[in-house]
Amino acid sequence: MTKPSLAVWKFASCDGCQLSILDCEDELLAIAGAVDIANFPEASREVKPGPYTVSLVEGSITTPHDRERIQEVRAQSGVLVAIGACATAGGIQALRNFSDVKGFTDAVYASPQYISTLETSTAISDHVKVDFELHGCPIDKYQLIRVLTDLLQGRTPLLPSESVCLDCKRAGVVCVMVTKGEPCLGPVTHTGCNALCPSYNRACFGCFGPKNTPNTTALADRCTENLGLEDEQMIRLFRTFNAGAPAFRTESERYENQNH
Amino acid sequence: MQVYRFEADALNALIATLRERGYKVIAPTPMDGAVVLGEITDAGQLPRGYCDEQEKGVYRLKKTDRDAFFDFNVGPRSPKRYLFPTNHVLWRSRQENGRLEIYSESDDEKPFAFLGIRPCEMKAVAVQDRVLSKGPFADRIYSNRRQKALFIPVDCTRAGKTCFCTSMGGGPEATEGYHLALTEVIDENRHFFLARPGEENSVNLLECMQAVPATAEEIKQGRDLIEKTAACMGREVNTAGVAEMLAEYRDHPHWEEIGKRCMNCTNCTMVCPTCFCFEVEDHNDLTGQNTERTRQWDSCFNLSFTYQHGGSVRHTNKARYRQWLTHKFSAWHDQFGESGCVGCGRCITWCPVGIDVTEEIQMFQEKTS
Amino acid sequence: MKTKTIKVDYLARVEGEGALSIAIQDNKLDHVHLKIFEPPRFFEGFMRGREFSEAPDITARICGICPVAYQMSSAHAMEAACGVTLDGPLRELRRLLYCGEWIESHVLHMYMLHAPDFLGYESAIHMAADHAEVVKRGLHMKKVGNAIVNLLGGREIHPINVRLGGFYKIPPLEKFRELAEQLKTVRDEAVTTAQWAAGLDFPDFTQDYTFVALSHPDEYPFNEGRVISSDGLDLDVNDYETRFKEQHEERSTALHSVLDNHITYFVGPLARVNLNYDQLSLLTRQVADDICWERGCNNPFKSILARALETIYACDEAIRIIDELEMPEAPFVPVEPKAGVGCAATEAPRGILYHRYTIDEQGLIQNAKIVPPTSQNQRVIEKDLYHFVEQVMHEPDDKIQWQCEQAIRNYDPCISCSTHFLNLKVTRS
Amino acid sequence: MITTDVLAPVVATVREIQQETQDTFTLTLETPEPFNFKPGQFNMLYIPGAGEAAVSISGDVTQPHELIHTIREVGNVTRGLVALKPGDQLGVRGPFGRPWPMDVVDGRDVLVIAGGIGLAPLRPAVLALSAKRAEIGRLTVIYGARSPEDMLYAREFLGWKDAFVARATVDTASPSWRGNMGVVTKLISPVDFDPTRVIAMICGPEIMMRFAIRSLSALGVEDDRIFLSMERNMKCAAGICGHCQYGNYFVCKDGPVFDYDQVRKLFGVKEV
Ligand SMILES: Cc1cc2nc3c(=O)[nH]c(=O)nc-3n(C[C@H](O)[C@H](O)[C@H](O)COP(=O)(O)OP(=O)(O)OC[C@H]3O[C@@H](n4cnc5c(N)ncnc54)[C@H](O)[C@@H]3O)c2cc1C
Ligand code: SF4
Ligand code: SF4
Ligand code: SF4
Repeated sequence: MTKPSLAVWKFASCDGCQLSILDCEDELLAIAGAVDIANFPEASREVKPGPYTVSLVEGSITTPHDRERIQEVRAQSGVLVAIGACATAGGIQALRNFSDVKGFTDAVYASPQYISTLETSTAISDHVKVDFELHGCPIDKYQLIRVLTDLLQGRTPLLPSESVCLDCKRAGVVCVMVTKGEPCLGPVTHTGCNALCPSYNRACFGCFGPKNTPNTTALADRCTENLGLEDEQMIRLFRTFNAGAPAFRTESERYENQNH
Repeated sequence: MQVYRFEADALNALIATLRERGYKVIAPTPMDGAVVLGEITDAGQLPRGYCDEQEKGVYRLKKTDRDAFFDFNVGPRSPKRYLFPTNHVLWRSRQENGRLEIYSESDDEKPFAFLGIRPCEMKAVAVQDRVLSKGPFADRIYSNRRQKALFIPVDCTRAGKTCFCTSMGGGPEATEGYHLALTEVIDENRHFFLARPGEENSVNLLECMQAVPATAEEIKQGRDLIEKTAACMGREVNTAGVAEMLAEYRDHPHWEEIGKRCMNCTNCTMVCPTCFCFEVEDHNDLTGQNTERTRQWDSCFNLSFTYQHGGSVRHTNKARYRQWLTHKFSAWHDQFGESGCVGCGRCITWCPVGIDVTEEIQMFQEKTS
Repeated sequence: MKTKTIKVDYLARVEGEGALSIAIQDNKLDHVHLKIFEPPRFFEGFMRGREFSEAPDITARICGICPVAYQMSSAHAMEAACGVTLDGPLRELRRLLYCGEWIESHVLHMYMLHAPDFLGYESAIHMAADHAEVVKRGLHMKKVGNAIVNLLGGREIHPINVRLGGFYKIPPLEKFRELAEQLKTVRDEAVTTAQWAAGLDFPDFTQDYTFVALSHPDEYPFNEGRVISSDGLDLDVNDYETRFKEQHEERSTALHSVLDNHITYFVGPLARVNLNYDQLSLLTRQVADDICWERGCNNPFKSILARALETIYACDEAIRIIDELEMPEAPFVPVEPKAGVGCAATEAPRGILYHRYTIDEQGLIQNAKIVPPTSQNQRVIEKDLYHFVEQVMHEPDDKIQWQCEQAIRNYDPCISCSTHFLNLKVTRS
Repeated sequence: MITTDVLAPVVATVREIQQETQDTFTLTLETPEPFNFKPGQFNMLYIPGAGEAAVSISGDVTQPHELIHTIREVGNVTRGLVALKPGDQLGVRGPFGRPWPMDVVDGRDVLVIAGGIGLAPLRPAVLALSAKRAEIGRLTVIYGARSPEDMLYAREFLGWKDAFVARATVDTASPSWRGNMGVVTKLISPVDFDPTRVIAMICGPEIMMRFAIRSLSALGVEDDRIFLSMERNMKCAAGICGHCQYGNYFVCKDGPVFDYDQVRKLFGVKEV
């Protein structure tokens, strides 16, 4: 039996999510034993031709060229897994979606005329069919191993999409929102990090994106009505690494348009 | 029954004795801005000189000018965390060429001695007993840990603003299941504990603290404190007819209103000392040969909780909140012959948006009367 | 006329996307272009209007390989703007965190990205088939480097525990002590690494370089120091932009940095070791002697040795910090916003990382400028390639290609960082 | 000390696997001990790595050495189950749940109504009822499937037709289909049973059960003589994981079989 093949693709991103694979120090050689790492430029010069059994796609679509390239990736992939906040929600670079990209280009580059970019940074699923989304900025490497294990054994990966609070309480962490009055996105954020921030005494800033059925409005109301946050702060709270995720985007726009 | 008295300083001897007898001592201790249950090895780790201020969605730990050990109410953790661990391996299996072997995981946790837990928490243990060890099937891990555990609750001599144990019959005095129940008495001159040995023969625990029979005066001092506490509960529920009302009004528009405020974040169920729902999960290695099956706390607020092929039964916030409240205050009576709520107030304090069960019940009572 | 082009469309084993193109005409080199096509992400642009306290979390996302560097530079720049300086255990803990990132990043580069070039493997995974022990050693070292970042930062990629003024929470002392034990093993492995790396075949290639690095009178530089060079530059960080300027070239989404408008310079481990040799720990210097390390080494291929030496140093330093560690009174000191400008440069594993911010009295960011190491090295990489290709021009294309890639990897370029980067293309005639 | 663990399965071996329809299979298992169960009870079947699924026992109560399950492939566990080959092993816990009311059928007509995979939990009841034909009144089985190709136990069903009243209907069929078309409730006819005495047993999608109940009620069948089998997410099947709660019941231990009188109030409410 031939080994299933794995390809790793990069679009606009910081490389952190794919680095998670190399950070599986204990499991890396086992992974390499279980799958044929056929295309992973960050780790290997060798590029084997597709099709690939599983493709991991990191990064968001921000250039006309990438918009074409993702179609090719899809065509060559059996199962396509979008990894990380960039690939699932447009990433931090989706902040451009809320303002004028030209302003940004002018601010950063002395000769902006050389820069070719799209107006928006968008998730992979906005362009092609995505079979599974792995959340996080960055993804959690243990979740990645679970997803790969499931896919290799022919199962549909199933990761919880409930709130960070669930893991926060399971871990016995003391709630930062209730004890310190800090605006915590945990109640509306997707689990996967084991409530990392609260366990370090800080409020969750939503790097895993919205949970299933998030009630962002109830949280935002509490923040502004009881915790003394200003509208501008609410906008910033929802606009970080998952600013482009629909639930977070809608909530920030509600504040921007003053209809709350 | 004989009531004893020992000096406050003797707590350390008690902790040492419990440890000598092989117990892990679980007691309140300050951590990250709250009094939580945790393993302690020394009385110095008790939250001496701390009190908590609780309101809906708010908890603040404060320093007091008193030297009391137990001057606070309940924190976010309860004995449930120990008797019914949050995450636990149920069994492991090995699969090779179609053959399957299943190895049950033994639970080699040391027995727990709960020191300084609250009467409502004692009551909550009794409520969980009915679910997890007294039904047609018993949970092995819970039942074994429960049987081996030792309980030394301390009566409440101060009521929290979110407490309503008197409404639910949970406190403020420990009445059942304990090995030794303590009342802390502190005034300008004295600082001592009253001790009531429970049904089980636990008088021998008193020796290490050099306890002596308490005087009538001392006993009265303790009694007064408890009575005063009972008289100033932070909250209240008129339980008459609540079970019937909630079962009757499953379609009431008020559910919709709560649904708008509830974030289905699961905090209330996680902190509730009686909530028992769990989830099981398999973890494989990359070869697929070795599997570990674990279970962890779950919550009826989760979308996946009612997932069946095709979708979740309770997909709206409103339905999930209704399930929770109705289960606690209504269905529990049918299922286990008592209420699922002991009035500890945790779900009120630890709800990040401050939803208050007592207020919601009252609201239903007003809207349906 | 015969023109021949060698193209590497997608540079492997570097972080981010870049390409290289070499044109050879009548056996004479026509041009060498390093092209960076990493899509622009506009960090400086969207930092405007954000809160000063958000800078460490946001800028970390520039690079998944060296997020700690971004957190350190941004935190120090903001603290400078607000007039706060960290000392005592908090300052030491920040150094410790950086040690973790250096170990992790250097080991990743040495074992997984660079060593396969020397030994002729496509990747460390291919290399593992014949050198399992070597690769496993690398993985173990990397794991412990990551464990430092994990403990103190919360996670290895985009740590969450760094804040202005210090940390959100300081883990308990015993956890650090456990790490120190593991670090002792890794230090031994780092010594073995240096000895092993010294035995590799280095192309005979040296150039005249202007090395630039931070320098501090009392310590090997991590988080602070003056900007010095092998040509006598000695600059306060606040004056960095008076001498260093960035230029933007068409073929790239990255900016190139030059010194005094024309000087190409070299940052990173080789520059640091050359400029700060005496600050290395005794053990590091002993190992350097053992492996016959030449002071002022100017063979960029030997950067792998510089990394190995710095890895020993980082282990030593981490162990020292933990041994002497006292718990700070509070995990952070308060930092109140103050309108003004703050600059900071810290030593990322790949070289100097400079940040400058202007903030208003509420702490909102008015302006941000970030100069990553890779954009500082880009010109020196091209220059190296230019001279290196001349040396190897007679070789078959696939060999030129591989060797050029190796020459680029000497710098451990992090293209994602350059925000603003590689395909090889050789055109021959 | 409690040593038996209700959550730990025993290992069973696949003796046979038979394809029923395109997506449904019947597994015959061997267990170390004879497996005594009552019609309507179910087991938790375990595939390592995928987890457990509640599956009704579809076999004959008089044959406790062969454990039969009919499974429709819908997700990870069921996919794992249908991938088993004879000789492969899996985990089994059970039997769980309240069975069909076999103790009240004597002397009465019995009406069995099944929709789709709902016939699987009813098969043991049909087999037991048909074995005691002498003690009960008239036996009627009516069964609705999506199409003729989706009918379970198709050959066996033909035998039932010879022994008692057994009718099938389908939603869609090719023109060659000679049988009934349309919803299963259309086949409910008071000619087959005495509405004042009949015991009805229903299993199928909730919507189908709702319509069946409405028809029966219209004929005057009392609520406490209508029995239905419910389905909810289950993790333990022992009444301790909380998942299968349905109003004040646990489907795993108070059900899965309920009489309609018990659940009438809940049946009309959404998302219970
Ligand atoms: C009493 C009873 C008897 C039954 N009898 C039979 C029978 O005889 N034959 C038969 O074929 N079926 C029967 N079923 C139904 C059978 O149990 C389910 O079809 C089976 O559990 C499906 O398991 P699965 O893993 O294949 O599918 P899935 O539905 O994919 O997964 C099952 C579990 O995974 C989780 N899950 C999967 N997807 C999601 C998601 N998107 N979101 C959240 N969580 C998810 C849920 O926790 C769920 O419990 C019976 C059910 C009950 C309750
Ligand atoms: S700290 Fe945040 S994540 Fe944790 S329980 Fe509180 S609100 Fe939820
Ligand atoms: S707590 Fe929130 S911000 Fe922190 S790691 Fe988890 S999801 Fe990200
Ligand atoms: S429902 Fe609320 S008050 Fe009642 S026991 Fe649970 S947490 Fe305490």
